[in-house]
Amino acid sequence: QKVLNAAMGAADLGSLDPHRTASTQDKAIIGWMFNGLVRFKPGSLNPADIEPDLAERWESSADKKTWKFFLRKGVKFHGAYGEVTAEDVVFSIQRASNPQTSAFSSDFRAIESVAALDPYTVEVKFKENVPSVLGIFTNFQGGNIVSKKAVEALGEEFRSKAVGTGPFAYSEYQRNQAVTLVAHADYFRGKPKLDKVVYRYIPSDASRDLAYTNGEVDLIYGRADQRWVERMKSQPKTVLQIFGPGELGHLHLNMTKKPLDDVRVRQAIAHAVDRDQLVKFRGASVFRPAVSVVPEGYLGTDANAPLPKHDLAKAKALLAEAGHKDGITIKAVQTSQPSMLTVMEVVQAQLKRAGINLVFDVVDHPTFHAQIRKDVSDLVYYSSARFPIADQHLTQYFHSRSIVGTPTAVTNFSHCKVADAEIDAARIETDPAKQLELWKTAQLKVIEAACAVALVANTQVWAHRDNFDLGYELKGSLSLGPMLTENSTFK
Amino acid sequence: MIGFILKRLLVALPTLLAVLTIVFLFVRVAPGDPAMVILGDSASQEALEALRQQLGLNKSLLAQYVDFMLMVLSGDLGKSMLSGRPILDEVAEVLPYTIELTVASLVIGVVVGVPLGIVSARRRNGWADYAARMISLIGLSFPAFVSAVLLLLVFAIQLRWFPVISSAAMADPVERLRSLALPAFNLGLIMLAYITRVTRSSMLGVMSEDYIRTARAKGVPGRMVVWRHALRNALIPVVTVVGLYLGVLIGNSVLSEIVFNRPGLGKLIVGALNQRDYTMLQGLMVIYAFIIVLCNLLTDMTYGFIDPRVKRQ
Amino acid sequence: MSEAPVLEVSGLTTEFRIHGQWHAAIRGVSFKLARGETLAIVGESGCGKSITALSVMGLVPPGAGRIAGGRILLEGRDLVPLSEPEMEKVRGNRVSMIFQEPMTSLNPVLTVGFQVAESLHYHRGLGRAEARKTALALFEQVKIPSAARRFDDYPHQFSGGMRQRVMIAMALACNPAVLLADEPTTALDVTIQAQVLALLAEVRESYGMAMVFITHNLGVVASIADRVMVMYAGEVVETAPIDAVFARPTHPYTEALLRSIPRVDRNTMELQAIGGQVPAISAMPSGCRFADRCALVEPRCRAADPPLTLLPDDPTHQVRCWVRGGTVAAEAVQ
Amino acid sequence: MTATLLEVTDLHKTFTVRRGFPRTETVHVKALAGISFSISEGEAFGLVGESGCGKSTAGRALLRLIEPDGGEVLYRGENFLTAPGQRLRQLRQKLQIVFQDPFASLNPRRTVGQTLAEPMQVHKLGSREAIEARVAAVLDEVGLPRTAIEKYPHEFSGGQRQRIGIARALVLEPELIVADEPVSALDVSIQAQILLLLDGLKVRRGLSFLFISHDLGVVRHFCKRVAVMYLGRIVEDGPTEQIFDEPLHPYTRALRDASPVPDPRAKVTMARLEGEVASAINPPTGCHFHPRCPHAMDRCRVEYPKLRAVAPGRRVACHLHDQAA
Amino acid sequence: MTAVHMTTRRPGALALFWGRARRNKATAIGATLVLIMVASAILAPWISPHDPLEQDIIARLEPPSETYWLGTDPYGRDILSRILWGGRVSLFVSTSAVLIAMVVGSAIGIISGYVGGRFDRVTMAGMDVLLSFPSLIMGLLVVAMLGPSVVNLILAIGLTAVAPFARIARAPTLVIKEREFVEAGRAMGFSHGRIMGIHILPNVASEVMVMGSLWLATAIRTEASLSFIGLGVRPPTPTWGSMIREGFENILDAPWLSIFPSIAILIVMLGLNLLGDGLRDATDPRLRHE
Ligand SMILES: Nc1ncnc2c1ncn2[C@@H]1O[C@H](COP(=O)(O)OP(=O)(O)OP(=O)(O)O)[C@@H](O)[C@H]1O
Ligand SMILES: Nc1ncnc2c1ncn2[C@@H]1O[C@H](COP(=O)(O)OP(=O)(O)OP(=O)(O)O)[C@@H](O)[C@H]1O
Ligand SMILES: [Mg+2]
Ligand SMILES: [Mg+2]
Ligand code: NI
Repeated sequence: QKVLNAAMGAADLGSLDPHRTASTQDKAIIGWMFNGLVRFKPGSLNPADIEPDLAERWESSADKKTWKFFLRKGVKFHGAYGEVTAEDVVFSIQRASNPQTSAFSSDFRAIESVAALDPYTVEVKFKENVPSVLGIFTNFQGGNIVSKKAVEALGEEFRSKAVGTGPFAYSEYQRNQAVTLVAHADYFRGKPKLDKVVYRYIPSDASRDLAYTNGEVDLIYGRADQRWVERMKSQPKTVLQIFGPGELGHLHLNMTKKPLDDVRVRQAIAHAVDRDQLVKFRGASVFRPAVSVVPEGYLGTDANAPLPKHDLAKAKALLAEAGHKDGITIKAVQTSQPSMLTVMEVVQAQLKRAGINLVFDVVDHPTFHAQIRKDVSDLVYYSSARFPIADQHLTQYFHSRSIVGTPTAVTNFSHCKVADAEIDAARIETDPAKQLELWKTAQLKVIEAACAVALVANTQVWAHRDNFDLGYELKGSLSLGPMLTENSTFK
Repeated sequence: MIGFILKRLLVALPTLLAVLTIVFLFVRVAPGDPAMVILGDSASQEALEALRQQLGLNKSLLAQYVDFMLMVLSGDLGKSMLSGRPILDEVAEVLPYTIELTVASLVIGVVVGVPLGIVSARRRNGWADYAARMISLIGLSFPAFVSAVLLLLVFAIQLRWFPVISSAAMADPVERLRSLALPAFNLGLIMLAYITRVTRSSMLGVMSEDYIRTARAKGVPGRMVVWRHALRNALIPVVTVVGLYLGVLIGNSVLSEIVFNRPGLGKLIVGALNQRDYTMLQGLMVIYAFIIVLCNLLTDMTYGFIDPRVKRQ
Repeated sequence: MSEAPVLEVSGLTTEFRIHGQWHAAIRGVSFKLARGETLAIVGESGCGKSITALSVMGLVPPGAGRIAGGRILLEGRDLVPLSEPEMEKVRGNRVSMIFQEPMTSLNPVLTVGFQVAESLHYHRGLGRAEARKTALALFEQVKIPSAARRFDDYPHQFSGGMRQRVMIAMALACNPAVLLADEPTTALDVTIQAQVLALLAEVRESYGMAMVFITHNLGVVASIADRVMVMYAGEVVETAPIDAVFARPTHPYTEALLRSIPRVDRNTMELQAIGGQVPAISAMPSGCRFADRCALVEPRCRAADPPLTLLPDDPTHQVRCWVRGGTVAAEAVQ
Repeated sequence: MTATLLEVTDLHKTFTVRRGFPRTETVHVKALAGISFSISEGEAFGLVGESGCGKSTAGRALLRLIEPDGGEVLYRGENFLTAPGQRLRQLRQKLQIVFQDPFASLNPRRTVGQTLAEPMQVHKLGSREAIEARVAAVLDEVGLPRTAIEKYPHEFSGGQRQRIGIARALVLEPELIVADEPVSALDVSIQAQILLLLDGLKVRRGLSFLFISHDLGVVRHFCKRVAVMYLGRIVEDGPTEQIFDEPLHPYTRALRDASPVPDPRAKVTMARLEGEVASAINPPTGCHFHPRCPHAMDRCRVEYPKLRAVAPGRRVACHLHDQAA
Repeated sequence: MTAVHMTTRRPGALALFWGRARRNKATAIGATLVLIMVASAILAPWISPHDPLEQDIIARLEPPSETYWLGTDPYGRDILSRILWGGRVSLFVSTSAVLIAMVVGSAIGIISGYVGGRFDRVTMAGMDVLLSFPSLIMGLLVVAMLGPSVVNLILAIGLTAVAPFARIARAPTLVIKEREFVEAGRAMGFSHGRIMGIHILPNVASEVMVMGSLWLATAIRTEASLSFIGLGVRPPTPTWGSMIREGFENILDAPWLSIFPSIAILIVMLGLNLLGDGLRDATDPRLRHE
């Protein structure tokens, strides 16, 4: 068997343009098609495991503000787009930094200039120190290298027919059905062992499972649910893959809205939530309670952060103290997407016990995204995985620059700005120990101000047939799905 | 005849325009937009604005409307905001699946439903009648998605006769039939239910008409009375129902497509809805309205074919 | 009358099921029809005229109705016990029927030509071309103008009178021995009615068949019939040659009927209405069924059912009446 | 001579119908091509003719149940056709209609009592008691039992339903009743009952009638004067007896001859009219009757004859009688 | 008896109609099924064994047991109680939608048919516009755009049914307005409103009602389908469709989740269809003489 049938739990492809899409469903497949200058070793999420990819080696100036990348020679783009040159890399980095063409421009904000020194050397200059320079040049999001010629030739079509250098190349797309990839024969690490990958979109969990059970797909996106995990474990000839990063869910409490402008009320909510129950609800093998407001295992996460404990009495007391003896009512815009909605239904029931009446305005997912960014919701449940450095998470959720409604807005739904100084300082701090300390303080401040209540983190769950071998041990994957490499094959 | 068809289409034009306007407005009042879908949730406001600009979403509503109408009137439905591909291409890709499914379920409905209805009418209150009515009641009572799930469980999982993913490529006829079977049967059951009951009641009505008595008075054998004299008259209301429920069928195919993982217009529109692909939504509604207009036209022409009274020189 | 009758109905009783019970719609109807003879059946709406004809045709709706007794001898053969396939061979062949509503009695989706040719196909086994030729000849015979051109028209393209001609052509196709005409002209205009009546008279002449003509228009009866049978509430109440009926209506019902018609050719002296209405078949009174509406009613009328008797002075005139009737029971004479 | 109650002058009505498939065509049916007649108080005026000649259209147009295209209808000298809303409602009480079909002319969902009381309630003619009393009286008058009040139309026979229809026309105390084939749907025996009832009303109440029928016998019995219509026009009118005994127009003669007479001896006289009624959609040129007329002359094919008086109270539209005038 | 009582009503056409309908066994079964389901929905607050919203995370996805007769859902909520409460929403939404469509649609149909002419053509063209949306698609669009709520669902489902009701009411109106009793009404000076409301409406009503009962089934199905696609009433409020949808996601682990609400829908649909058929047979004059 040389064809891999994979099934994703989404309705459709968003876009194959790596700089343009951040949708979960697209990350995995983009990971199979592109390379960065560097990459995480397949199966690993540890920044220490970053290894050369398109760049053979790199060097940086002493102040860490100037970096030189020396490209591997003879790397071919898919199709007839030729060899990767410094020009492509410069183009890619510039494209990723431009808000007109990229969703990730803010990651590259610190870049001052990019230049090709010769066809195989690229120089990047930074305005300031960046917490992890190699991080932004990994094969993830804006770090992916695209073909300049292809982008220019395909124009609008690039987003459905993207051209990269990865082991698999775009071949066909059927809307709402599947993307078909074929092996990139000239892949620089060697011709992939698989001939073809069909990446199907099957949004319904049941249908996807049925298709797997029926032998129509070999690799499926799983449901982060204990039942599912157990059923898959009991399925014959099936390998279950549970890996990082954990997507940490927060309840962002909008500090500009009554009664949430009172810190006691926010703390009451923090105490009313029962993480252990949530873990029980979804299953211990896939859900882990939050340890801090930054996901566990990130560089800079405070593993012993003083998150408020579940304590109904305290929650009620705090509410009473804030003058809400008879409880409060909070309105939240809520997506109808099942994985998020189900968690919130449990939270709703938990808050109820503390006298907090959470009212949902359930809308479909696009509406949800639009409305929470218009600052209309008192409380936003949001969960995500980012590049595993505390800075990303802290900046996007808790820095005043990211407050929704502002021009530079990202996802700061709570209007939190208690730790701006620490976050900014940590970013340009060159001493790792001090940097960790600053991040720790930032986390503490956010927790004290109760900008957000960290709930639980769910790991990624996939399953595949036991005769399928990824070619490495899968412990984590930034693309939230198993990486396919030239070595992935059926035994 | 061609003149007639053209005229009918011309008459349908205002309807189509009205549909378009309604859809246009509907789509725009909804919160959320395609930019967010395209860029993902960590996109900055800046990037979002930039993309909106590119997609033309920042223009005034009126300007967008005028642009849209002009485009449609020139026969172009524009490009999908999401994939950037022409909508007609996207539609053309899945249309065969939808047509295939609709026609197959229609054929199942007619081929099984009409004889069933006739038997039911002829053996009124006999066991065959009760059986046929039961079948049709079952067809009517199952919401399409419930029956779809049951069919999957039985025929795909237990018996393994048919695939769960019914999206075989158009090129492979055997696979195509295999993957068409379950969805077509699922929708066909609904169609069959309607057709059986209409055939039955219209047959009962026709059999008590004077001309049936005339035929029998002439000594026409019983079977010929039914097939030659009664059936064609009885088919007139059946055609009406088929025409009417073709719309329902097309609508219900959404469910079938979702459960059976089949490409088709329904899935396209649900996708467009979820991703706020405005142009796609508008284009699809035009296609839907157009299909319905065509269905009505076909129904009318079928009348003319069956009933000479309709067609007068 | 020496020749054997082509149609002889005796003691015909047809019943219908109403609320689970069988009620007689016609009871003990008997008549004979000689070759070339026209018998008119008259009577009020619902008295059983059509049912009589349908019983002869074997077209009483199965399930709802049944022939409960009597014999129907067509050219000496009893039709009552025949199976449906056997009956199909007789219908349209030896006995055929024309119905009242020319508008609804033709199949709207088949051409008139086909409908006429069809019975030739079934009964004579003619092929398509032959059947067409014969049918075309029939069209000409019933005086359909430009017959060849209109052969492939549909019924809706024909006027009422024209359609009735098609019906007649259809009935005549296989040269039947008996033609049953159930109010064939009631739905037509007077001028058209006159044309159709004349046509019927003509074809009867040329085909020599016997005809049962059902109507409630005594004027029409007068112009076409040889003999008249008056029915009331499912029973024959009087039967006589045409002249006798008009000259000497004997049953009080027949008499009243004749006096309730305003005439066009002279001033009616005084109209006489028959009060009351026909009893429903599920609520027939005992005794004489006309008793409730009869001016001459006597106690014995309600006590027992009067028999059909011959008038003492006229052996062709039968009446069912205690008061006016003869002394000899008609059944006994036969 | 009594006073003229209703005077109809030059009444026109053309229907426009769209028909056909796949190509629709618009056709104009000239149902009334200018008819004039008058009815005096207490008089029954007959209108006869073949099916589709426009008899019902005439009756309906003069009551404005369908709006006529032109002409004048003077009710006691007042133009009914131009009467404004309120006045029209008042006038309508005086002109009532009885229909042919006793099944279709009663609302199956309303009891007889409701049907009869409703017009009086609408016109606010008296208290509830008064209305009830009046309903009871009218029922007596048409010979229905009072228990009929609570029954629904389907519980009655055809003849009884026709009585209800007549009763409904009577409750508003009209002066003229348009009777559109009121007995055609009935059995002869019942027909006589209804005719006798109408006779009685005519005499007792002094009601006027426009009596539409295709049964010449019935018209002869009921009407003093009669007009014969052919394709939307009156071809002959005058006193009933004269017209039927001595028809002048060939069509009238044909009509009379085709009407069967319950007398076996009359059989021989039955003459036949060839051809069918022409269509009102495109009537023949000249005299509409000429294709069927045994006396047709060249002139008849081109010129429509005027309706002329040939004797006192008698008019005919036929070129044969032009000279006579 | 001299006093005349015009107000007392004898069992009239409607009573006869019901009588006829009752005689038919299937109709009676249909009516009983519908009644039982409606009653249990109405009585849900009193008869449901648990709070439909009460979560018991420990007892999630339990198969039917003594405590939870029909098992529990992924939140440990009692399925039986949710079916009972869900019936309230599902039936309320569909009934209100059909009622609205019935009233609006028949009004449009009757007026349009009665007035006729250009008005009729324009109104019917408007109805054609509505009919140009496949009903489920229309529902999808409306709900997705306005947001899923009980009111919007009612609106969406109602909107899809207006045109069919207008048509069903218009057809007999065209026939009835030609009936002579309508003309008689005009001859007696009745207003158009009176003729439409008192004389035409009751004669159209039975057909509209038959259609209503059958359309109710369609509405329930549409509601369920919309919920199935995820456009139903907002959680945690249960509806049958959303329960099936939730169940569908767990169909391999806990099939009872979707089976039981499916059965609930099935029973109502069966009942409504039997009832509707019975009513149709009872109103079809051609089938009356059995
Ligand atoms: N299918 C039936 N079921 C029950 N009763 C029936 C049926 N057909 C006819 N009848 C009854 O039989 C009786 C005779 O009906 P028939 O049709 O012979 O009357 P008719 O004399 O032809 O009347 P008309 O002049 O109205 O045609 C009527 O009382 C009628 O009610
Ligand atoms: N509403 C209408 N629309 C179109 N044509 C009509 C309409 N009503 C009547 N006609 C036509 O007008 C002509 C006269 O019709 P009308 O009903 O007045 O005839 P009639 O003399 O009463 O006939 P009958 O004896 O059959 O009742 C016919 O050709 C008829 O088809
Ligand atoms: Mg009859
Ligand atoms: Mg008329
Ligand atoms: Ni999202």
